[in-house]
Amino acid sequence: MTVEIRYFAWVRERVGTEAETLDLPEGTQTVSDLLSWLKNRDERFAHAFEDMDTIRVALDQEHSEHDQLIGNAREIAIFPPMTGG
Amino acid sequence: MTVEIRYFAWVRERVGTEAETLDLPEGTQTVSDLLSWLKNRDERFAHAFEDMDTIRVALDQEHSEHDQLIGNAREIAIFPPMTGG
Amino acid sequence: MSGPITPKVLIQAEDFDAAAEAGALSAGRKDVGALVTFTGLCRDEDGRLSALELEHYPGMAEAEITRIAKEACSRWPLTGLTVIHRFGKIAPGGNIVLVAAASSHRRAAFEAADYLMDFLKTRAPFWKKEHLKEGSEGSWVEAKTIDDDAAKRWTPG
Amino acid sequence: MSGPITPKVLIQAEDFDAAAEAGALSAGRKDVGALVTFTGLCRDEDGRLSALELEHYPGMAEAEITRIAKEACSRWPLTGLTVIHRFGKIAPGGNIVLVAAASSHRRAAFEAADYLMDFLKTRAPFWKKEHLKEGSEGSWVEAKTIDDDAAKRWTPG
Repeated sequence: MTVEIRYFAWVRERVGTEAETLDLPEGTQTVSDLLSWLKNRDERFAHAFEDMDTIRVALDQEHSEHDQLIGNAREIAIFPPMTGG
Repeated sequence: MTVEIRYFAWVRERVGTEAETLDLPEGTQTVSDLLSWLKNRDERFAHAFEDMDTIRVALDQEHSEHDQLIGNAREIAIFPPMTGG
Repeated sequence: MSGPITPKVLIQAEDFDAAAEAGALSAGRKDVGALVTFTGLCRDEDGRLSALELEHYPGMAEAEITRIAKEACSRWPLTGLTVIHRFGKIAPGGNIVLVAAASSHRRAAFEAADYLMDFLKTRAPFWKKEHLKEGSEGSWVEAKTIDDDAAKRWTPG
Repeated sequence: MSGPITPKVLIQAEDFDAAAEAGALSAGRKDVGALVTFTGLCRDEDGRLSALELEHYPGMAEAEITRIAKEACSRWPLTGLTVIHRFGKIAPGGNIVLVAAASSHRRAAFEAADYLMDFLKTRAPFWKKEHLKEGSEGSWVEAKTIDDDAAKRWTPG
């Protein structure tokens, strides 16, 4: 499954890229599966995702929980807690 | 004791005057004493004060309770519940 | 902050410029993070009213609103507070009251403006009389229990 | 009222005119009794900051704020609702966010504006980075537990 991944704020700074297109490995079902896989890619990702509880994810521009299924989402965004307003 | 009494809104309309200077009778100690005495003056006052619970009073421009002592107040205002804002 | 600021309170027949009053609370400042403005306007009540007439108690109106505004300034860390209440005849769509509260943080600005409005409704010596478009003379607006209840929210217990 | 109104939502780098936006919600109308405007401004944090930089998620920012705004419109009987959130670099004293809510009655306008701000803080995809006047690069503003708690006030139970 091919998805577009986008990173924002300090997650973006730590992983060193704004966006990338990735083929998810077999068996990547939930948001949590994806995050664990990304965390093991290299040191930058390990650093970005060191405190998994602070990581927020949106599937196709809607907020999602870590235990949610990725399903057919085409755009997955990963970012820290929001500080707008 | 001589006081200036002011009436507002429908209390003013019912009693038929905006303000008057009155000598309070001996023994008029509380706001309630004053209201009872006024109520017995004539039919207009009886009508204005028929539902005593709705009557609000300010002593020298400060909200007061019916059981409060009039003391040295020079200006006593009598009016319905406020509807500003 | 070196203690509560002094609120600006105006009781007037003339219209006010809500935008200018609100803008004045943040203009040239870098410590204001939140500005809450409440404007109360005259409704025509589904076309029923030609105007509202606001009677007030001169002197006490300013004194009482100043008391309420000062209480808000001592209760919340405001950087600015302006309260304007009009009296006289006001046509539908016209301004009646303005509360503008500025603070470093939004919670203080929101709560102070909300508090002011609750107490203006129940304690400021103003009385509204309706003027009807058709028919007989209008009547005095009745005070609402809901307003008393709203004001009670601010008293602990 | 014939059902919820459609809110106006803008995500933009340009500044906004809070007064004009608020005024547009009551102009020419006679059914608006209450207009609450919240403006969030950039503070310099006691002279420490030269600017705040707001990163946002284009597309989702508008979608998410529209969801929150529509939720407010279905929850309160609003006659108008405008939400504007800026992104990019904003200097101290500059505008960041505007919420303007109009209704027949003040409680609805106050609550809707308050609700909007609570959920913008916790759900709108914006991130603030501080730029310091002196010294090294600034850091990302941390999310506050107090904001999460504020947002939870609106959920029953």
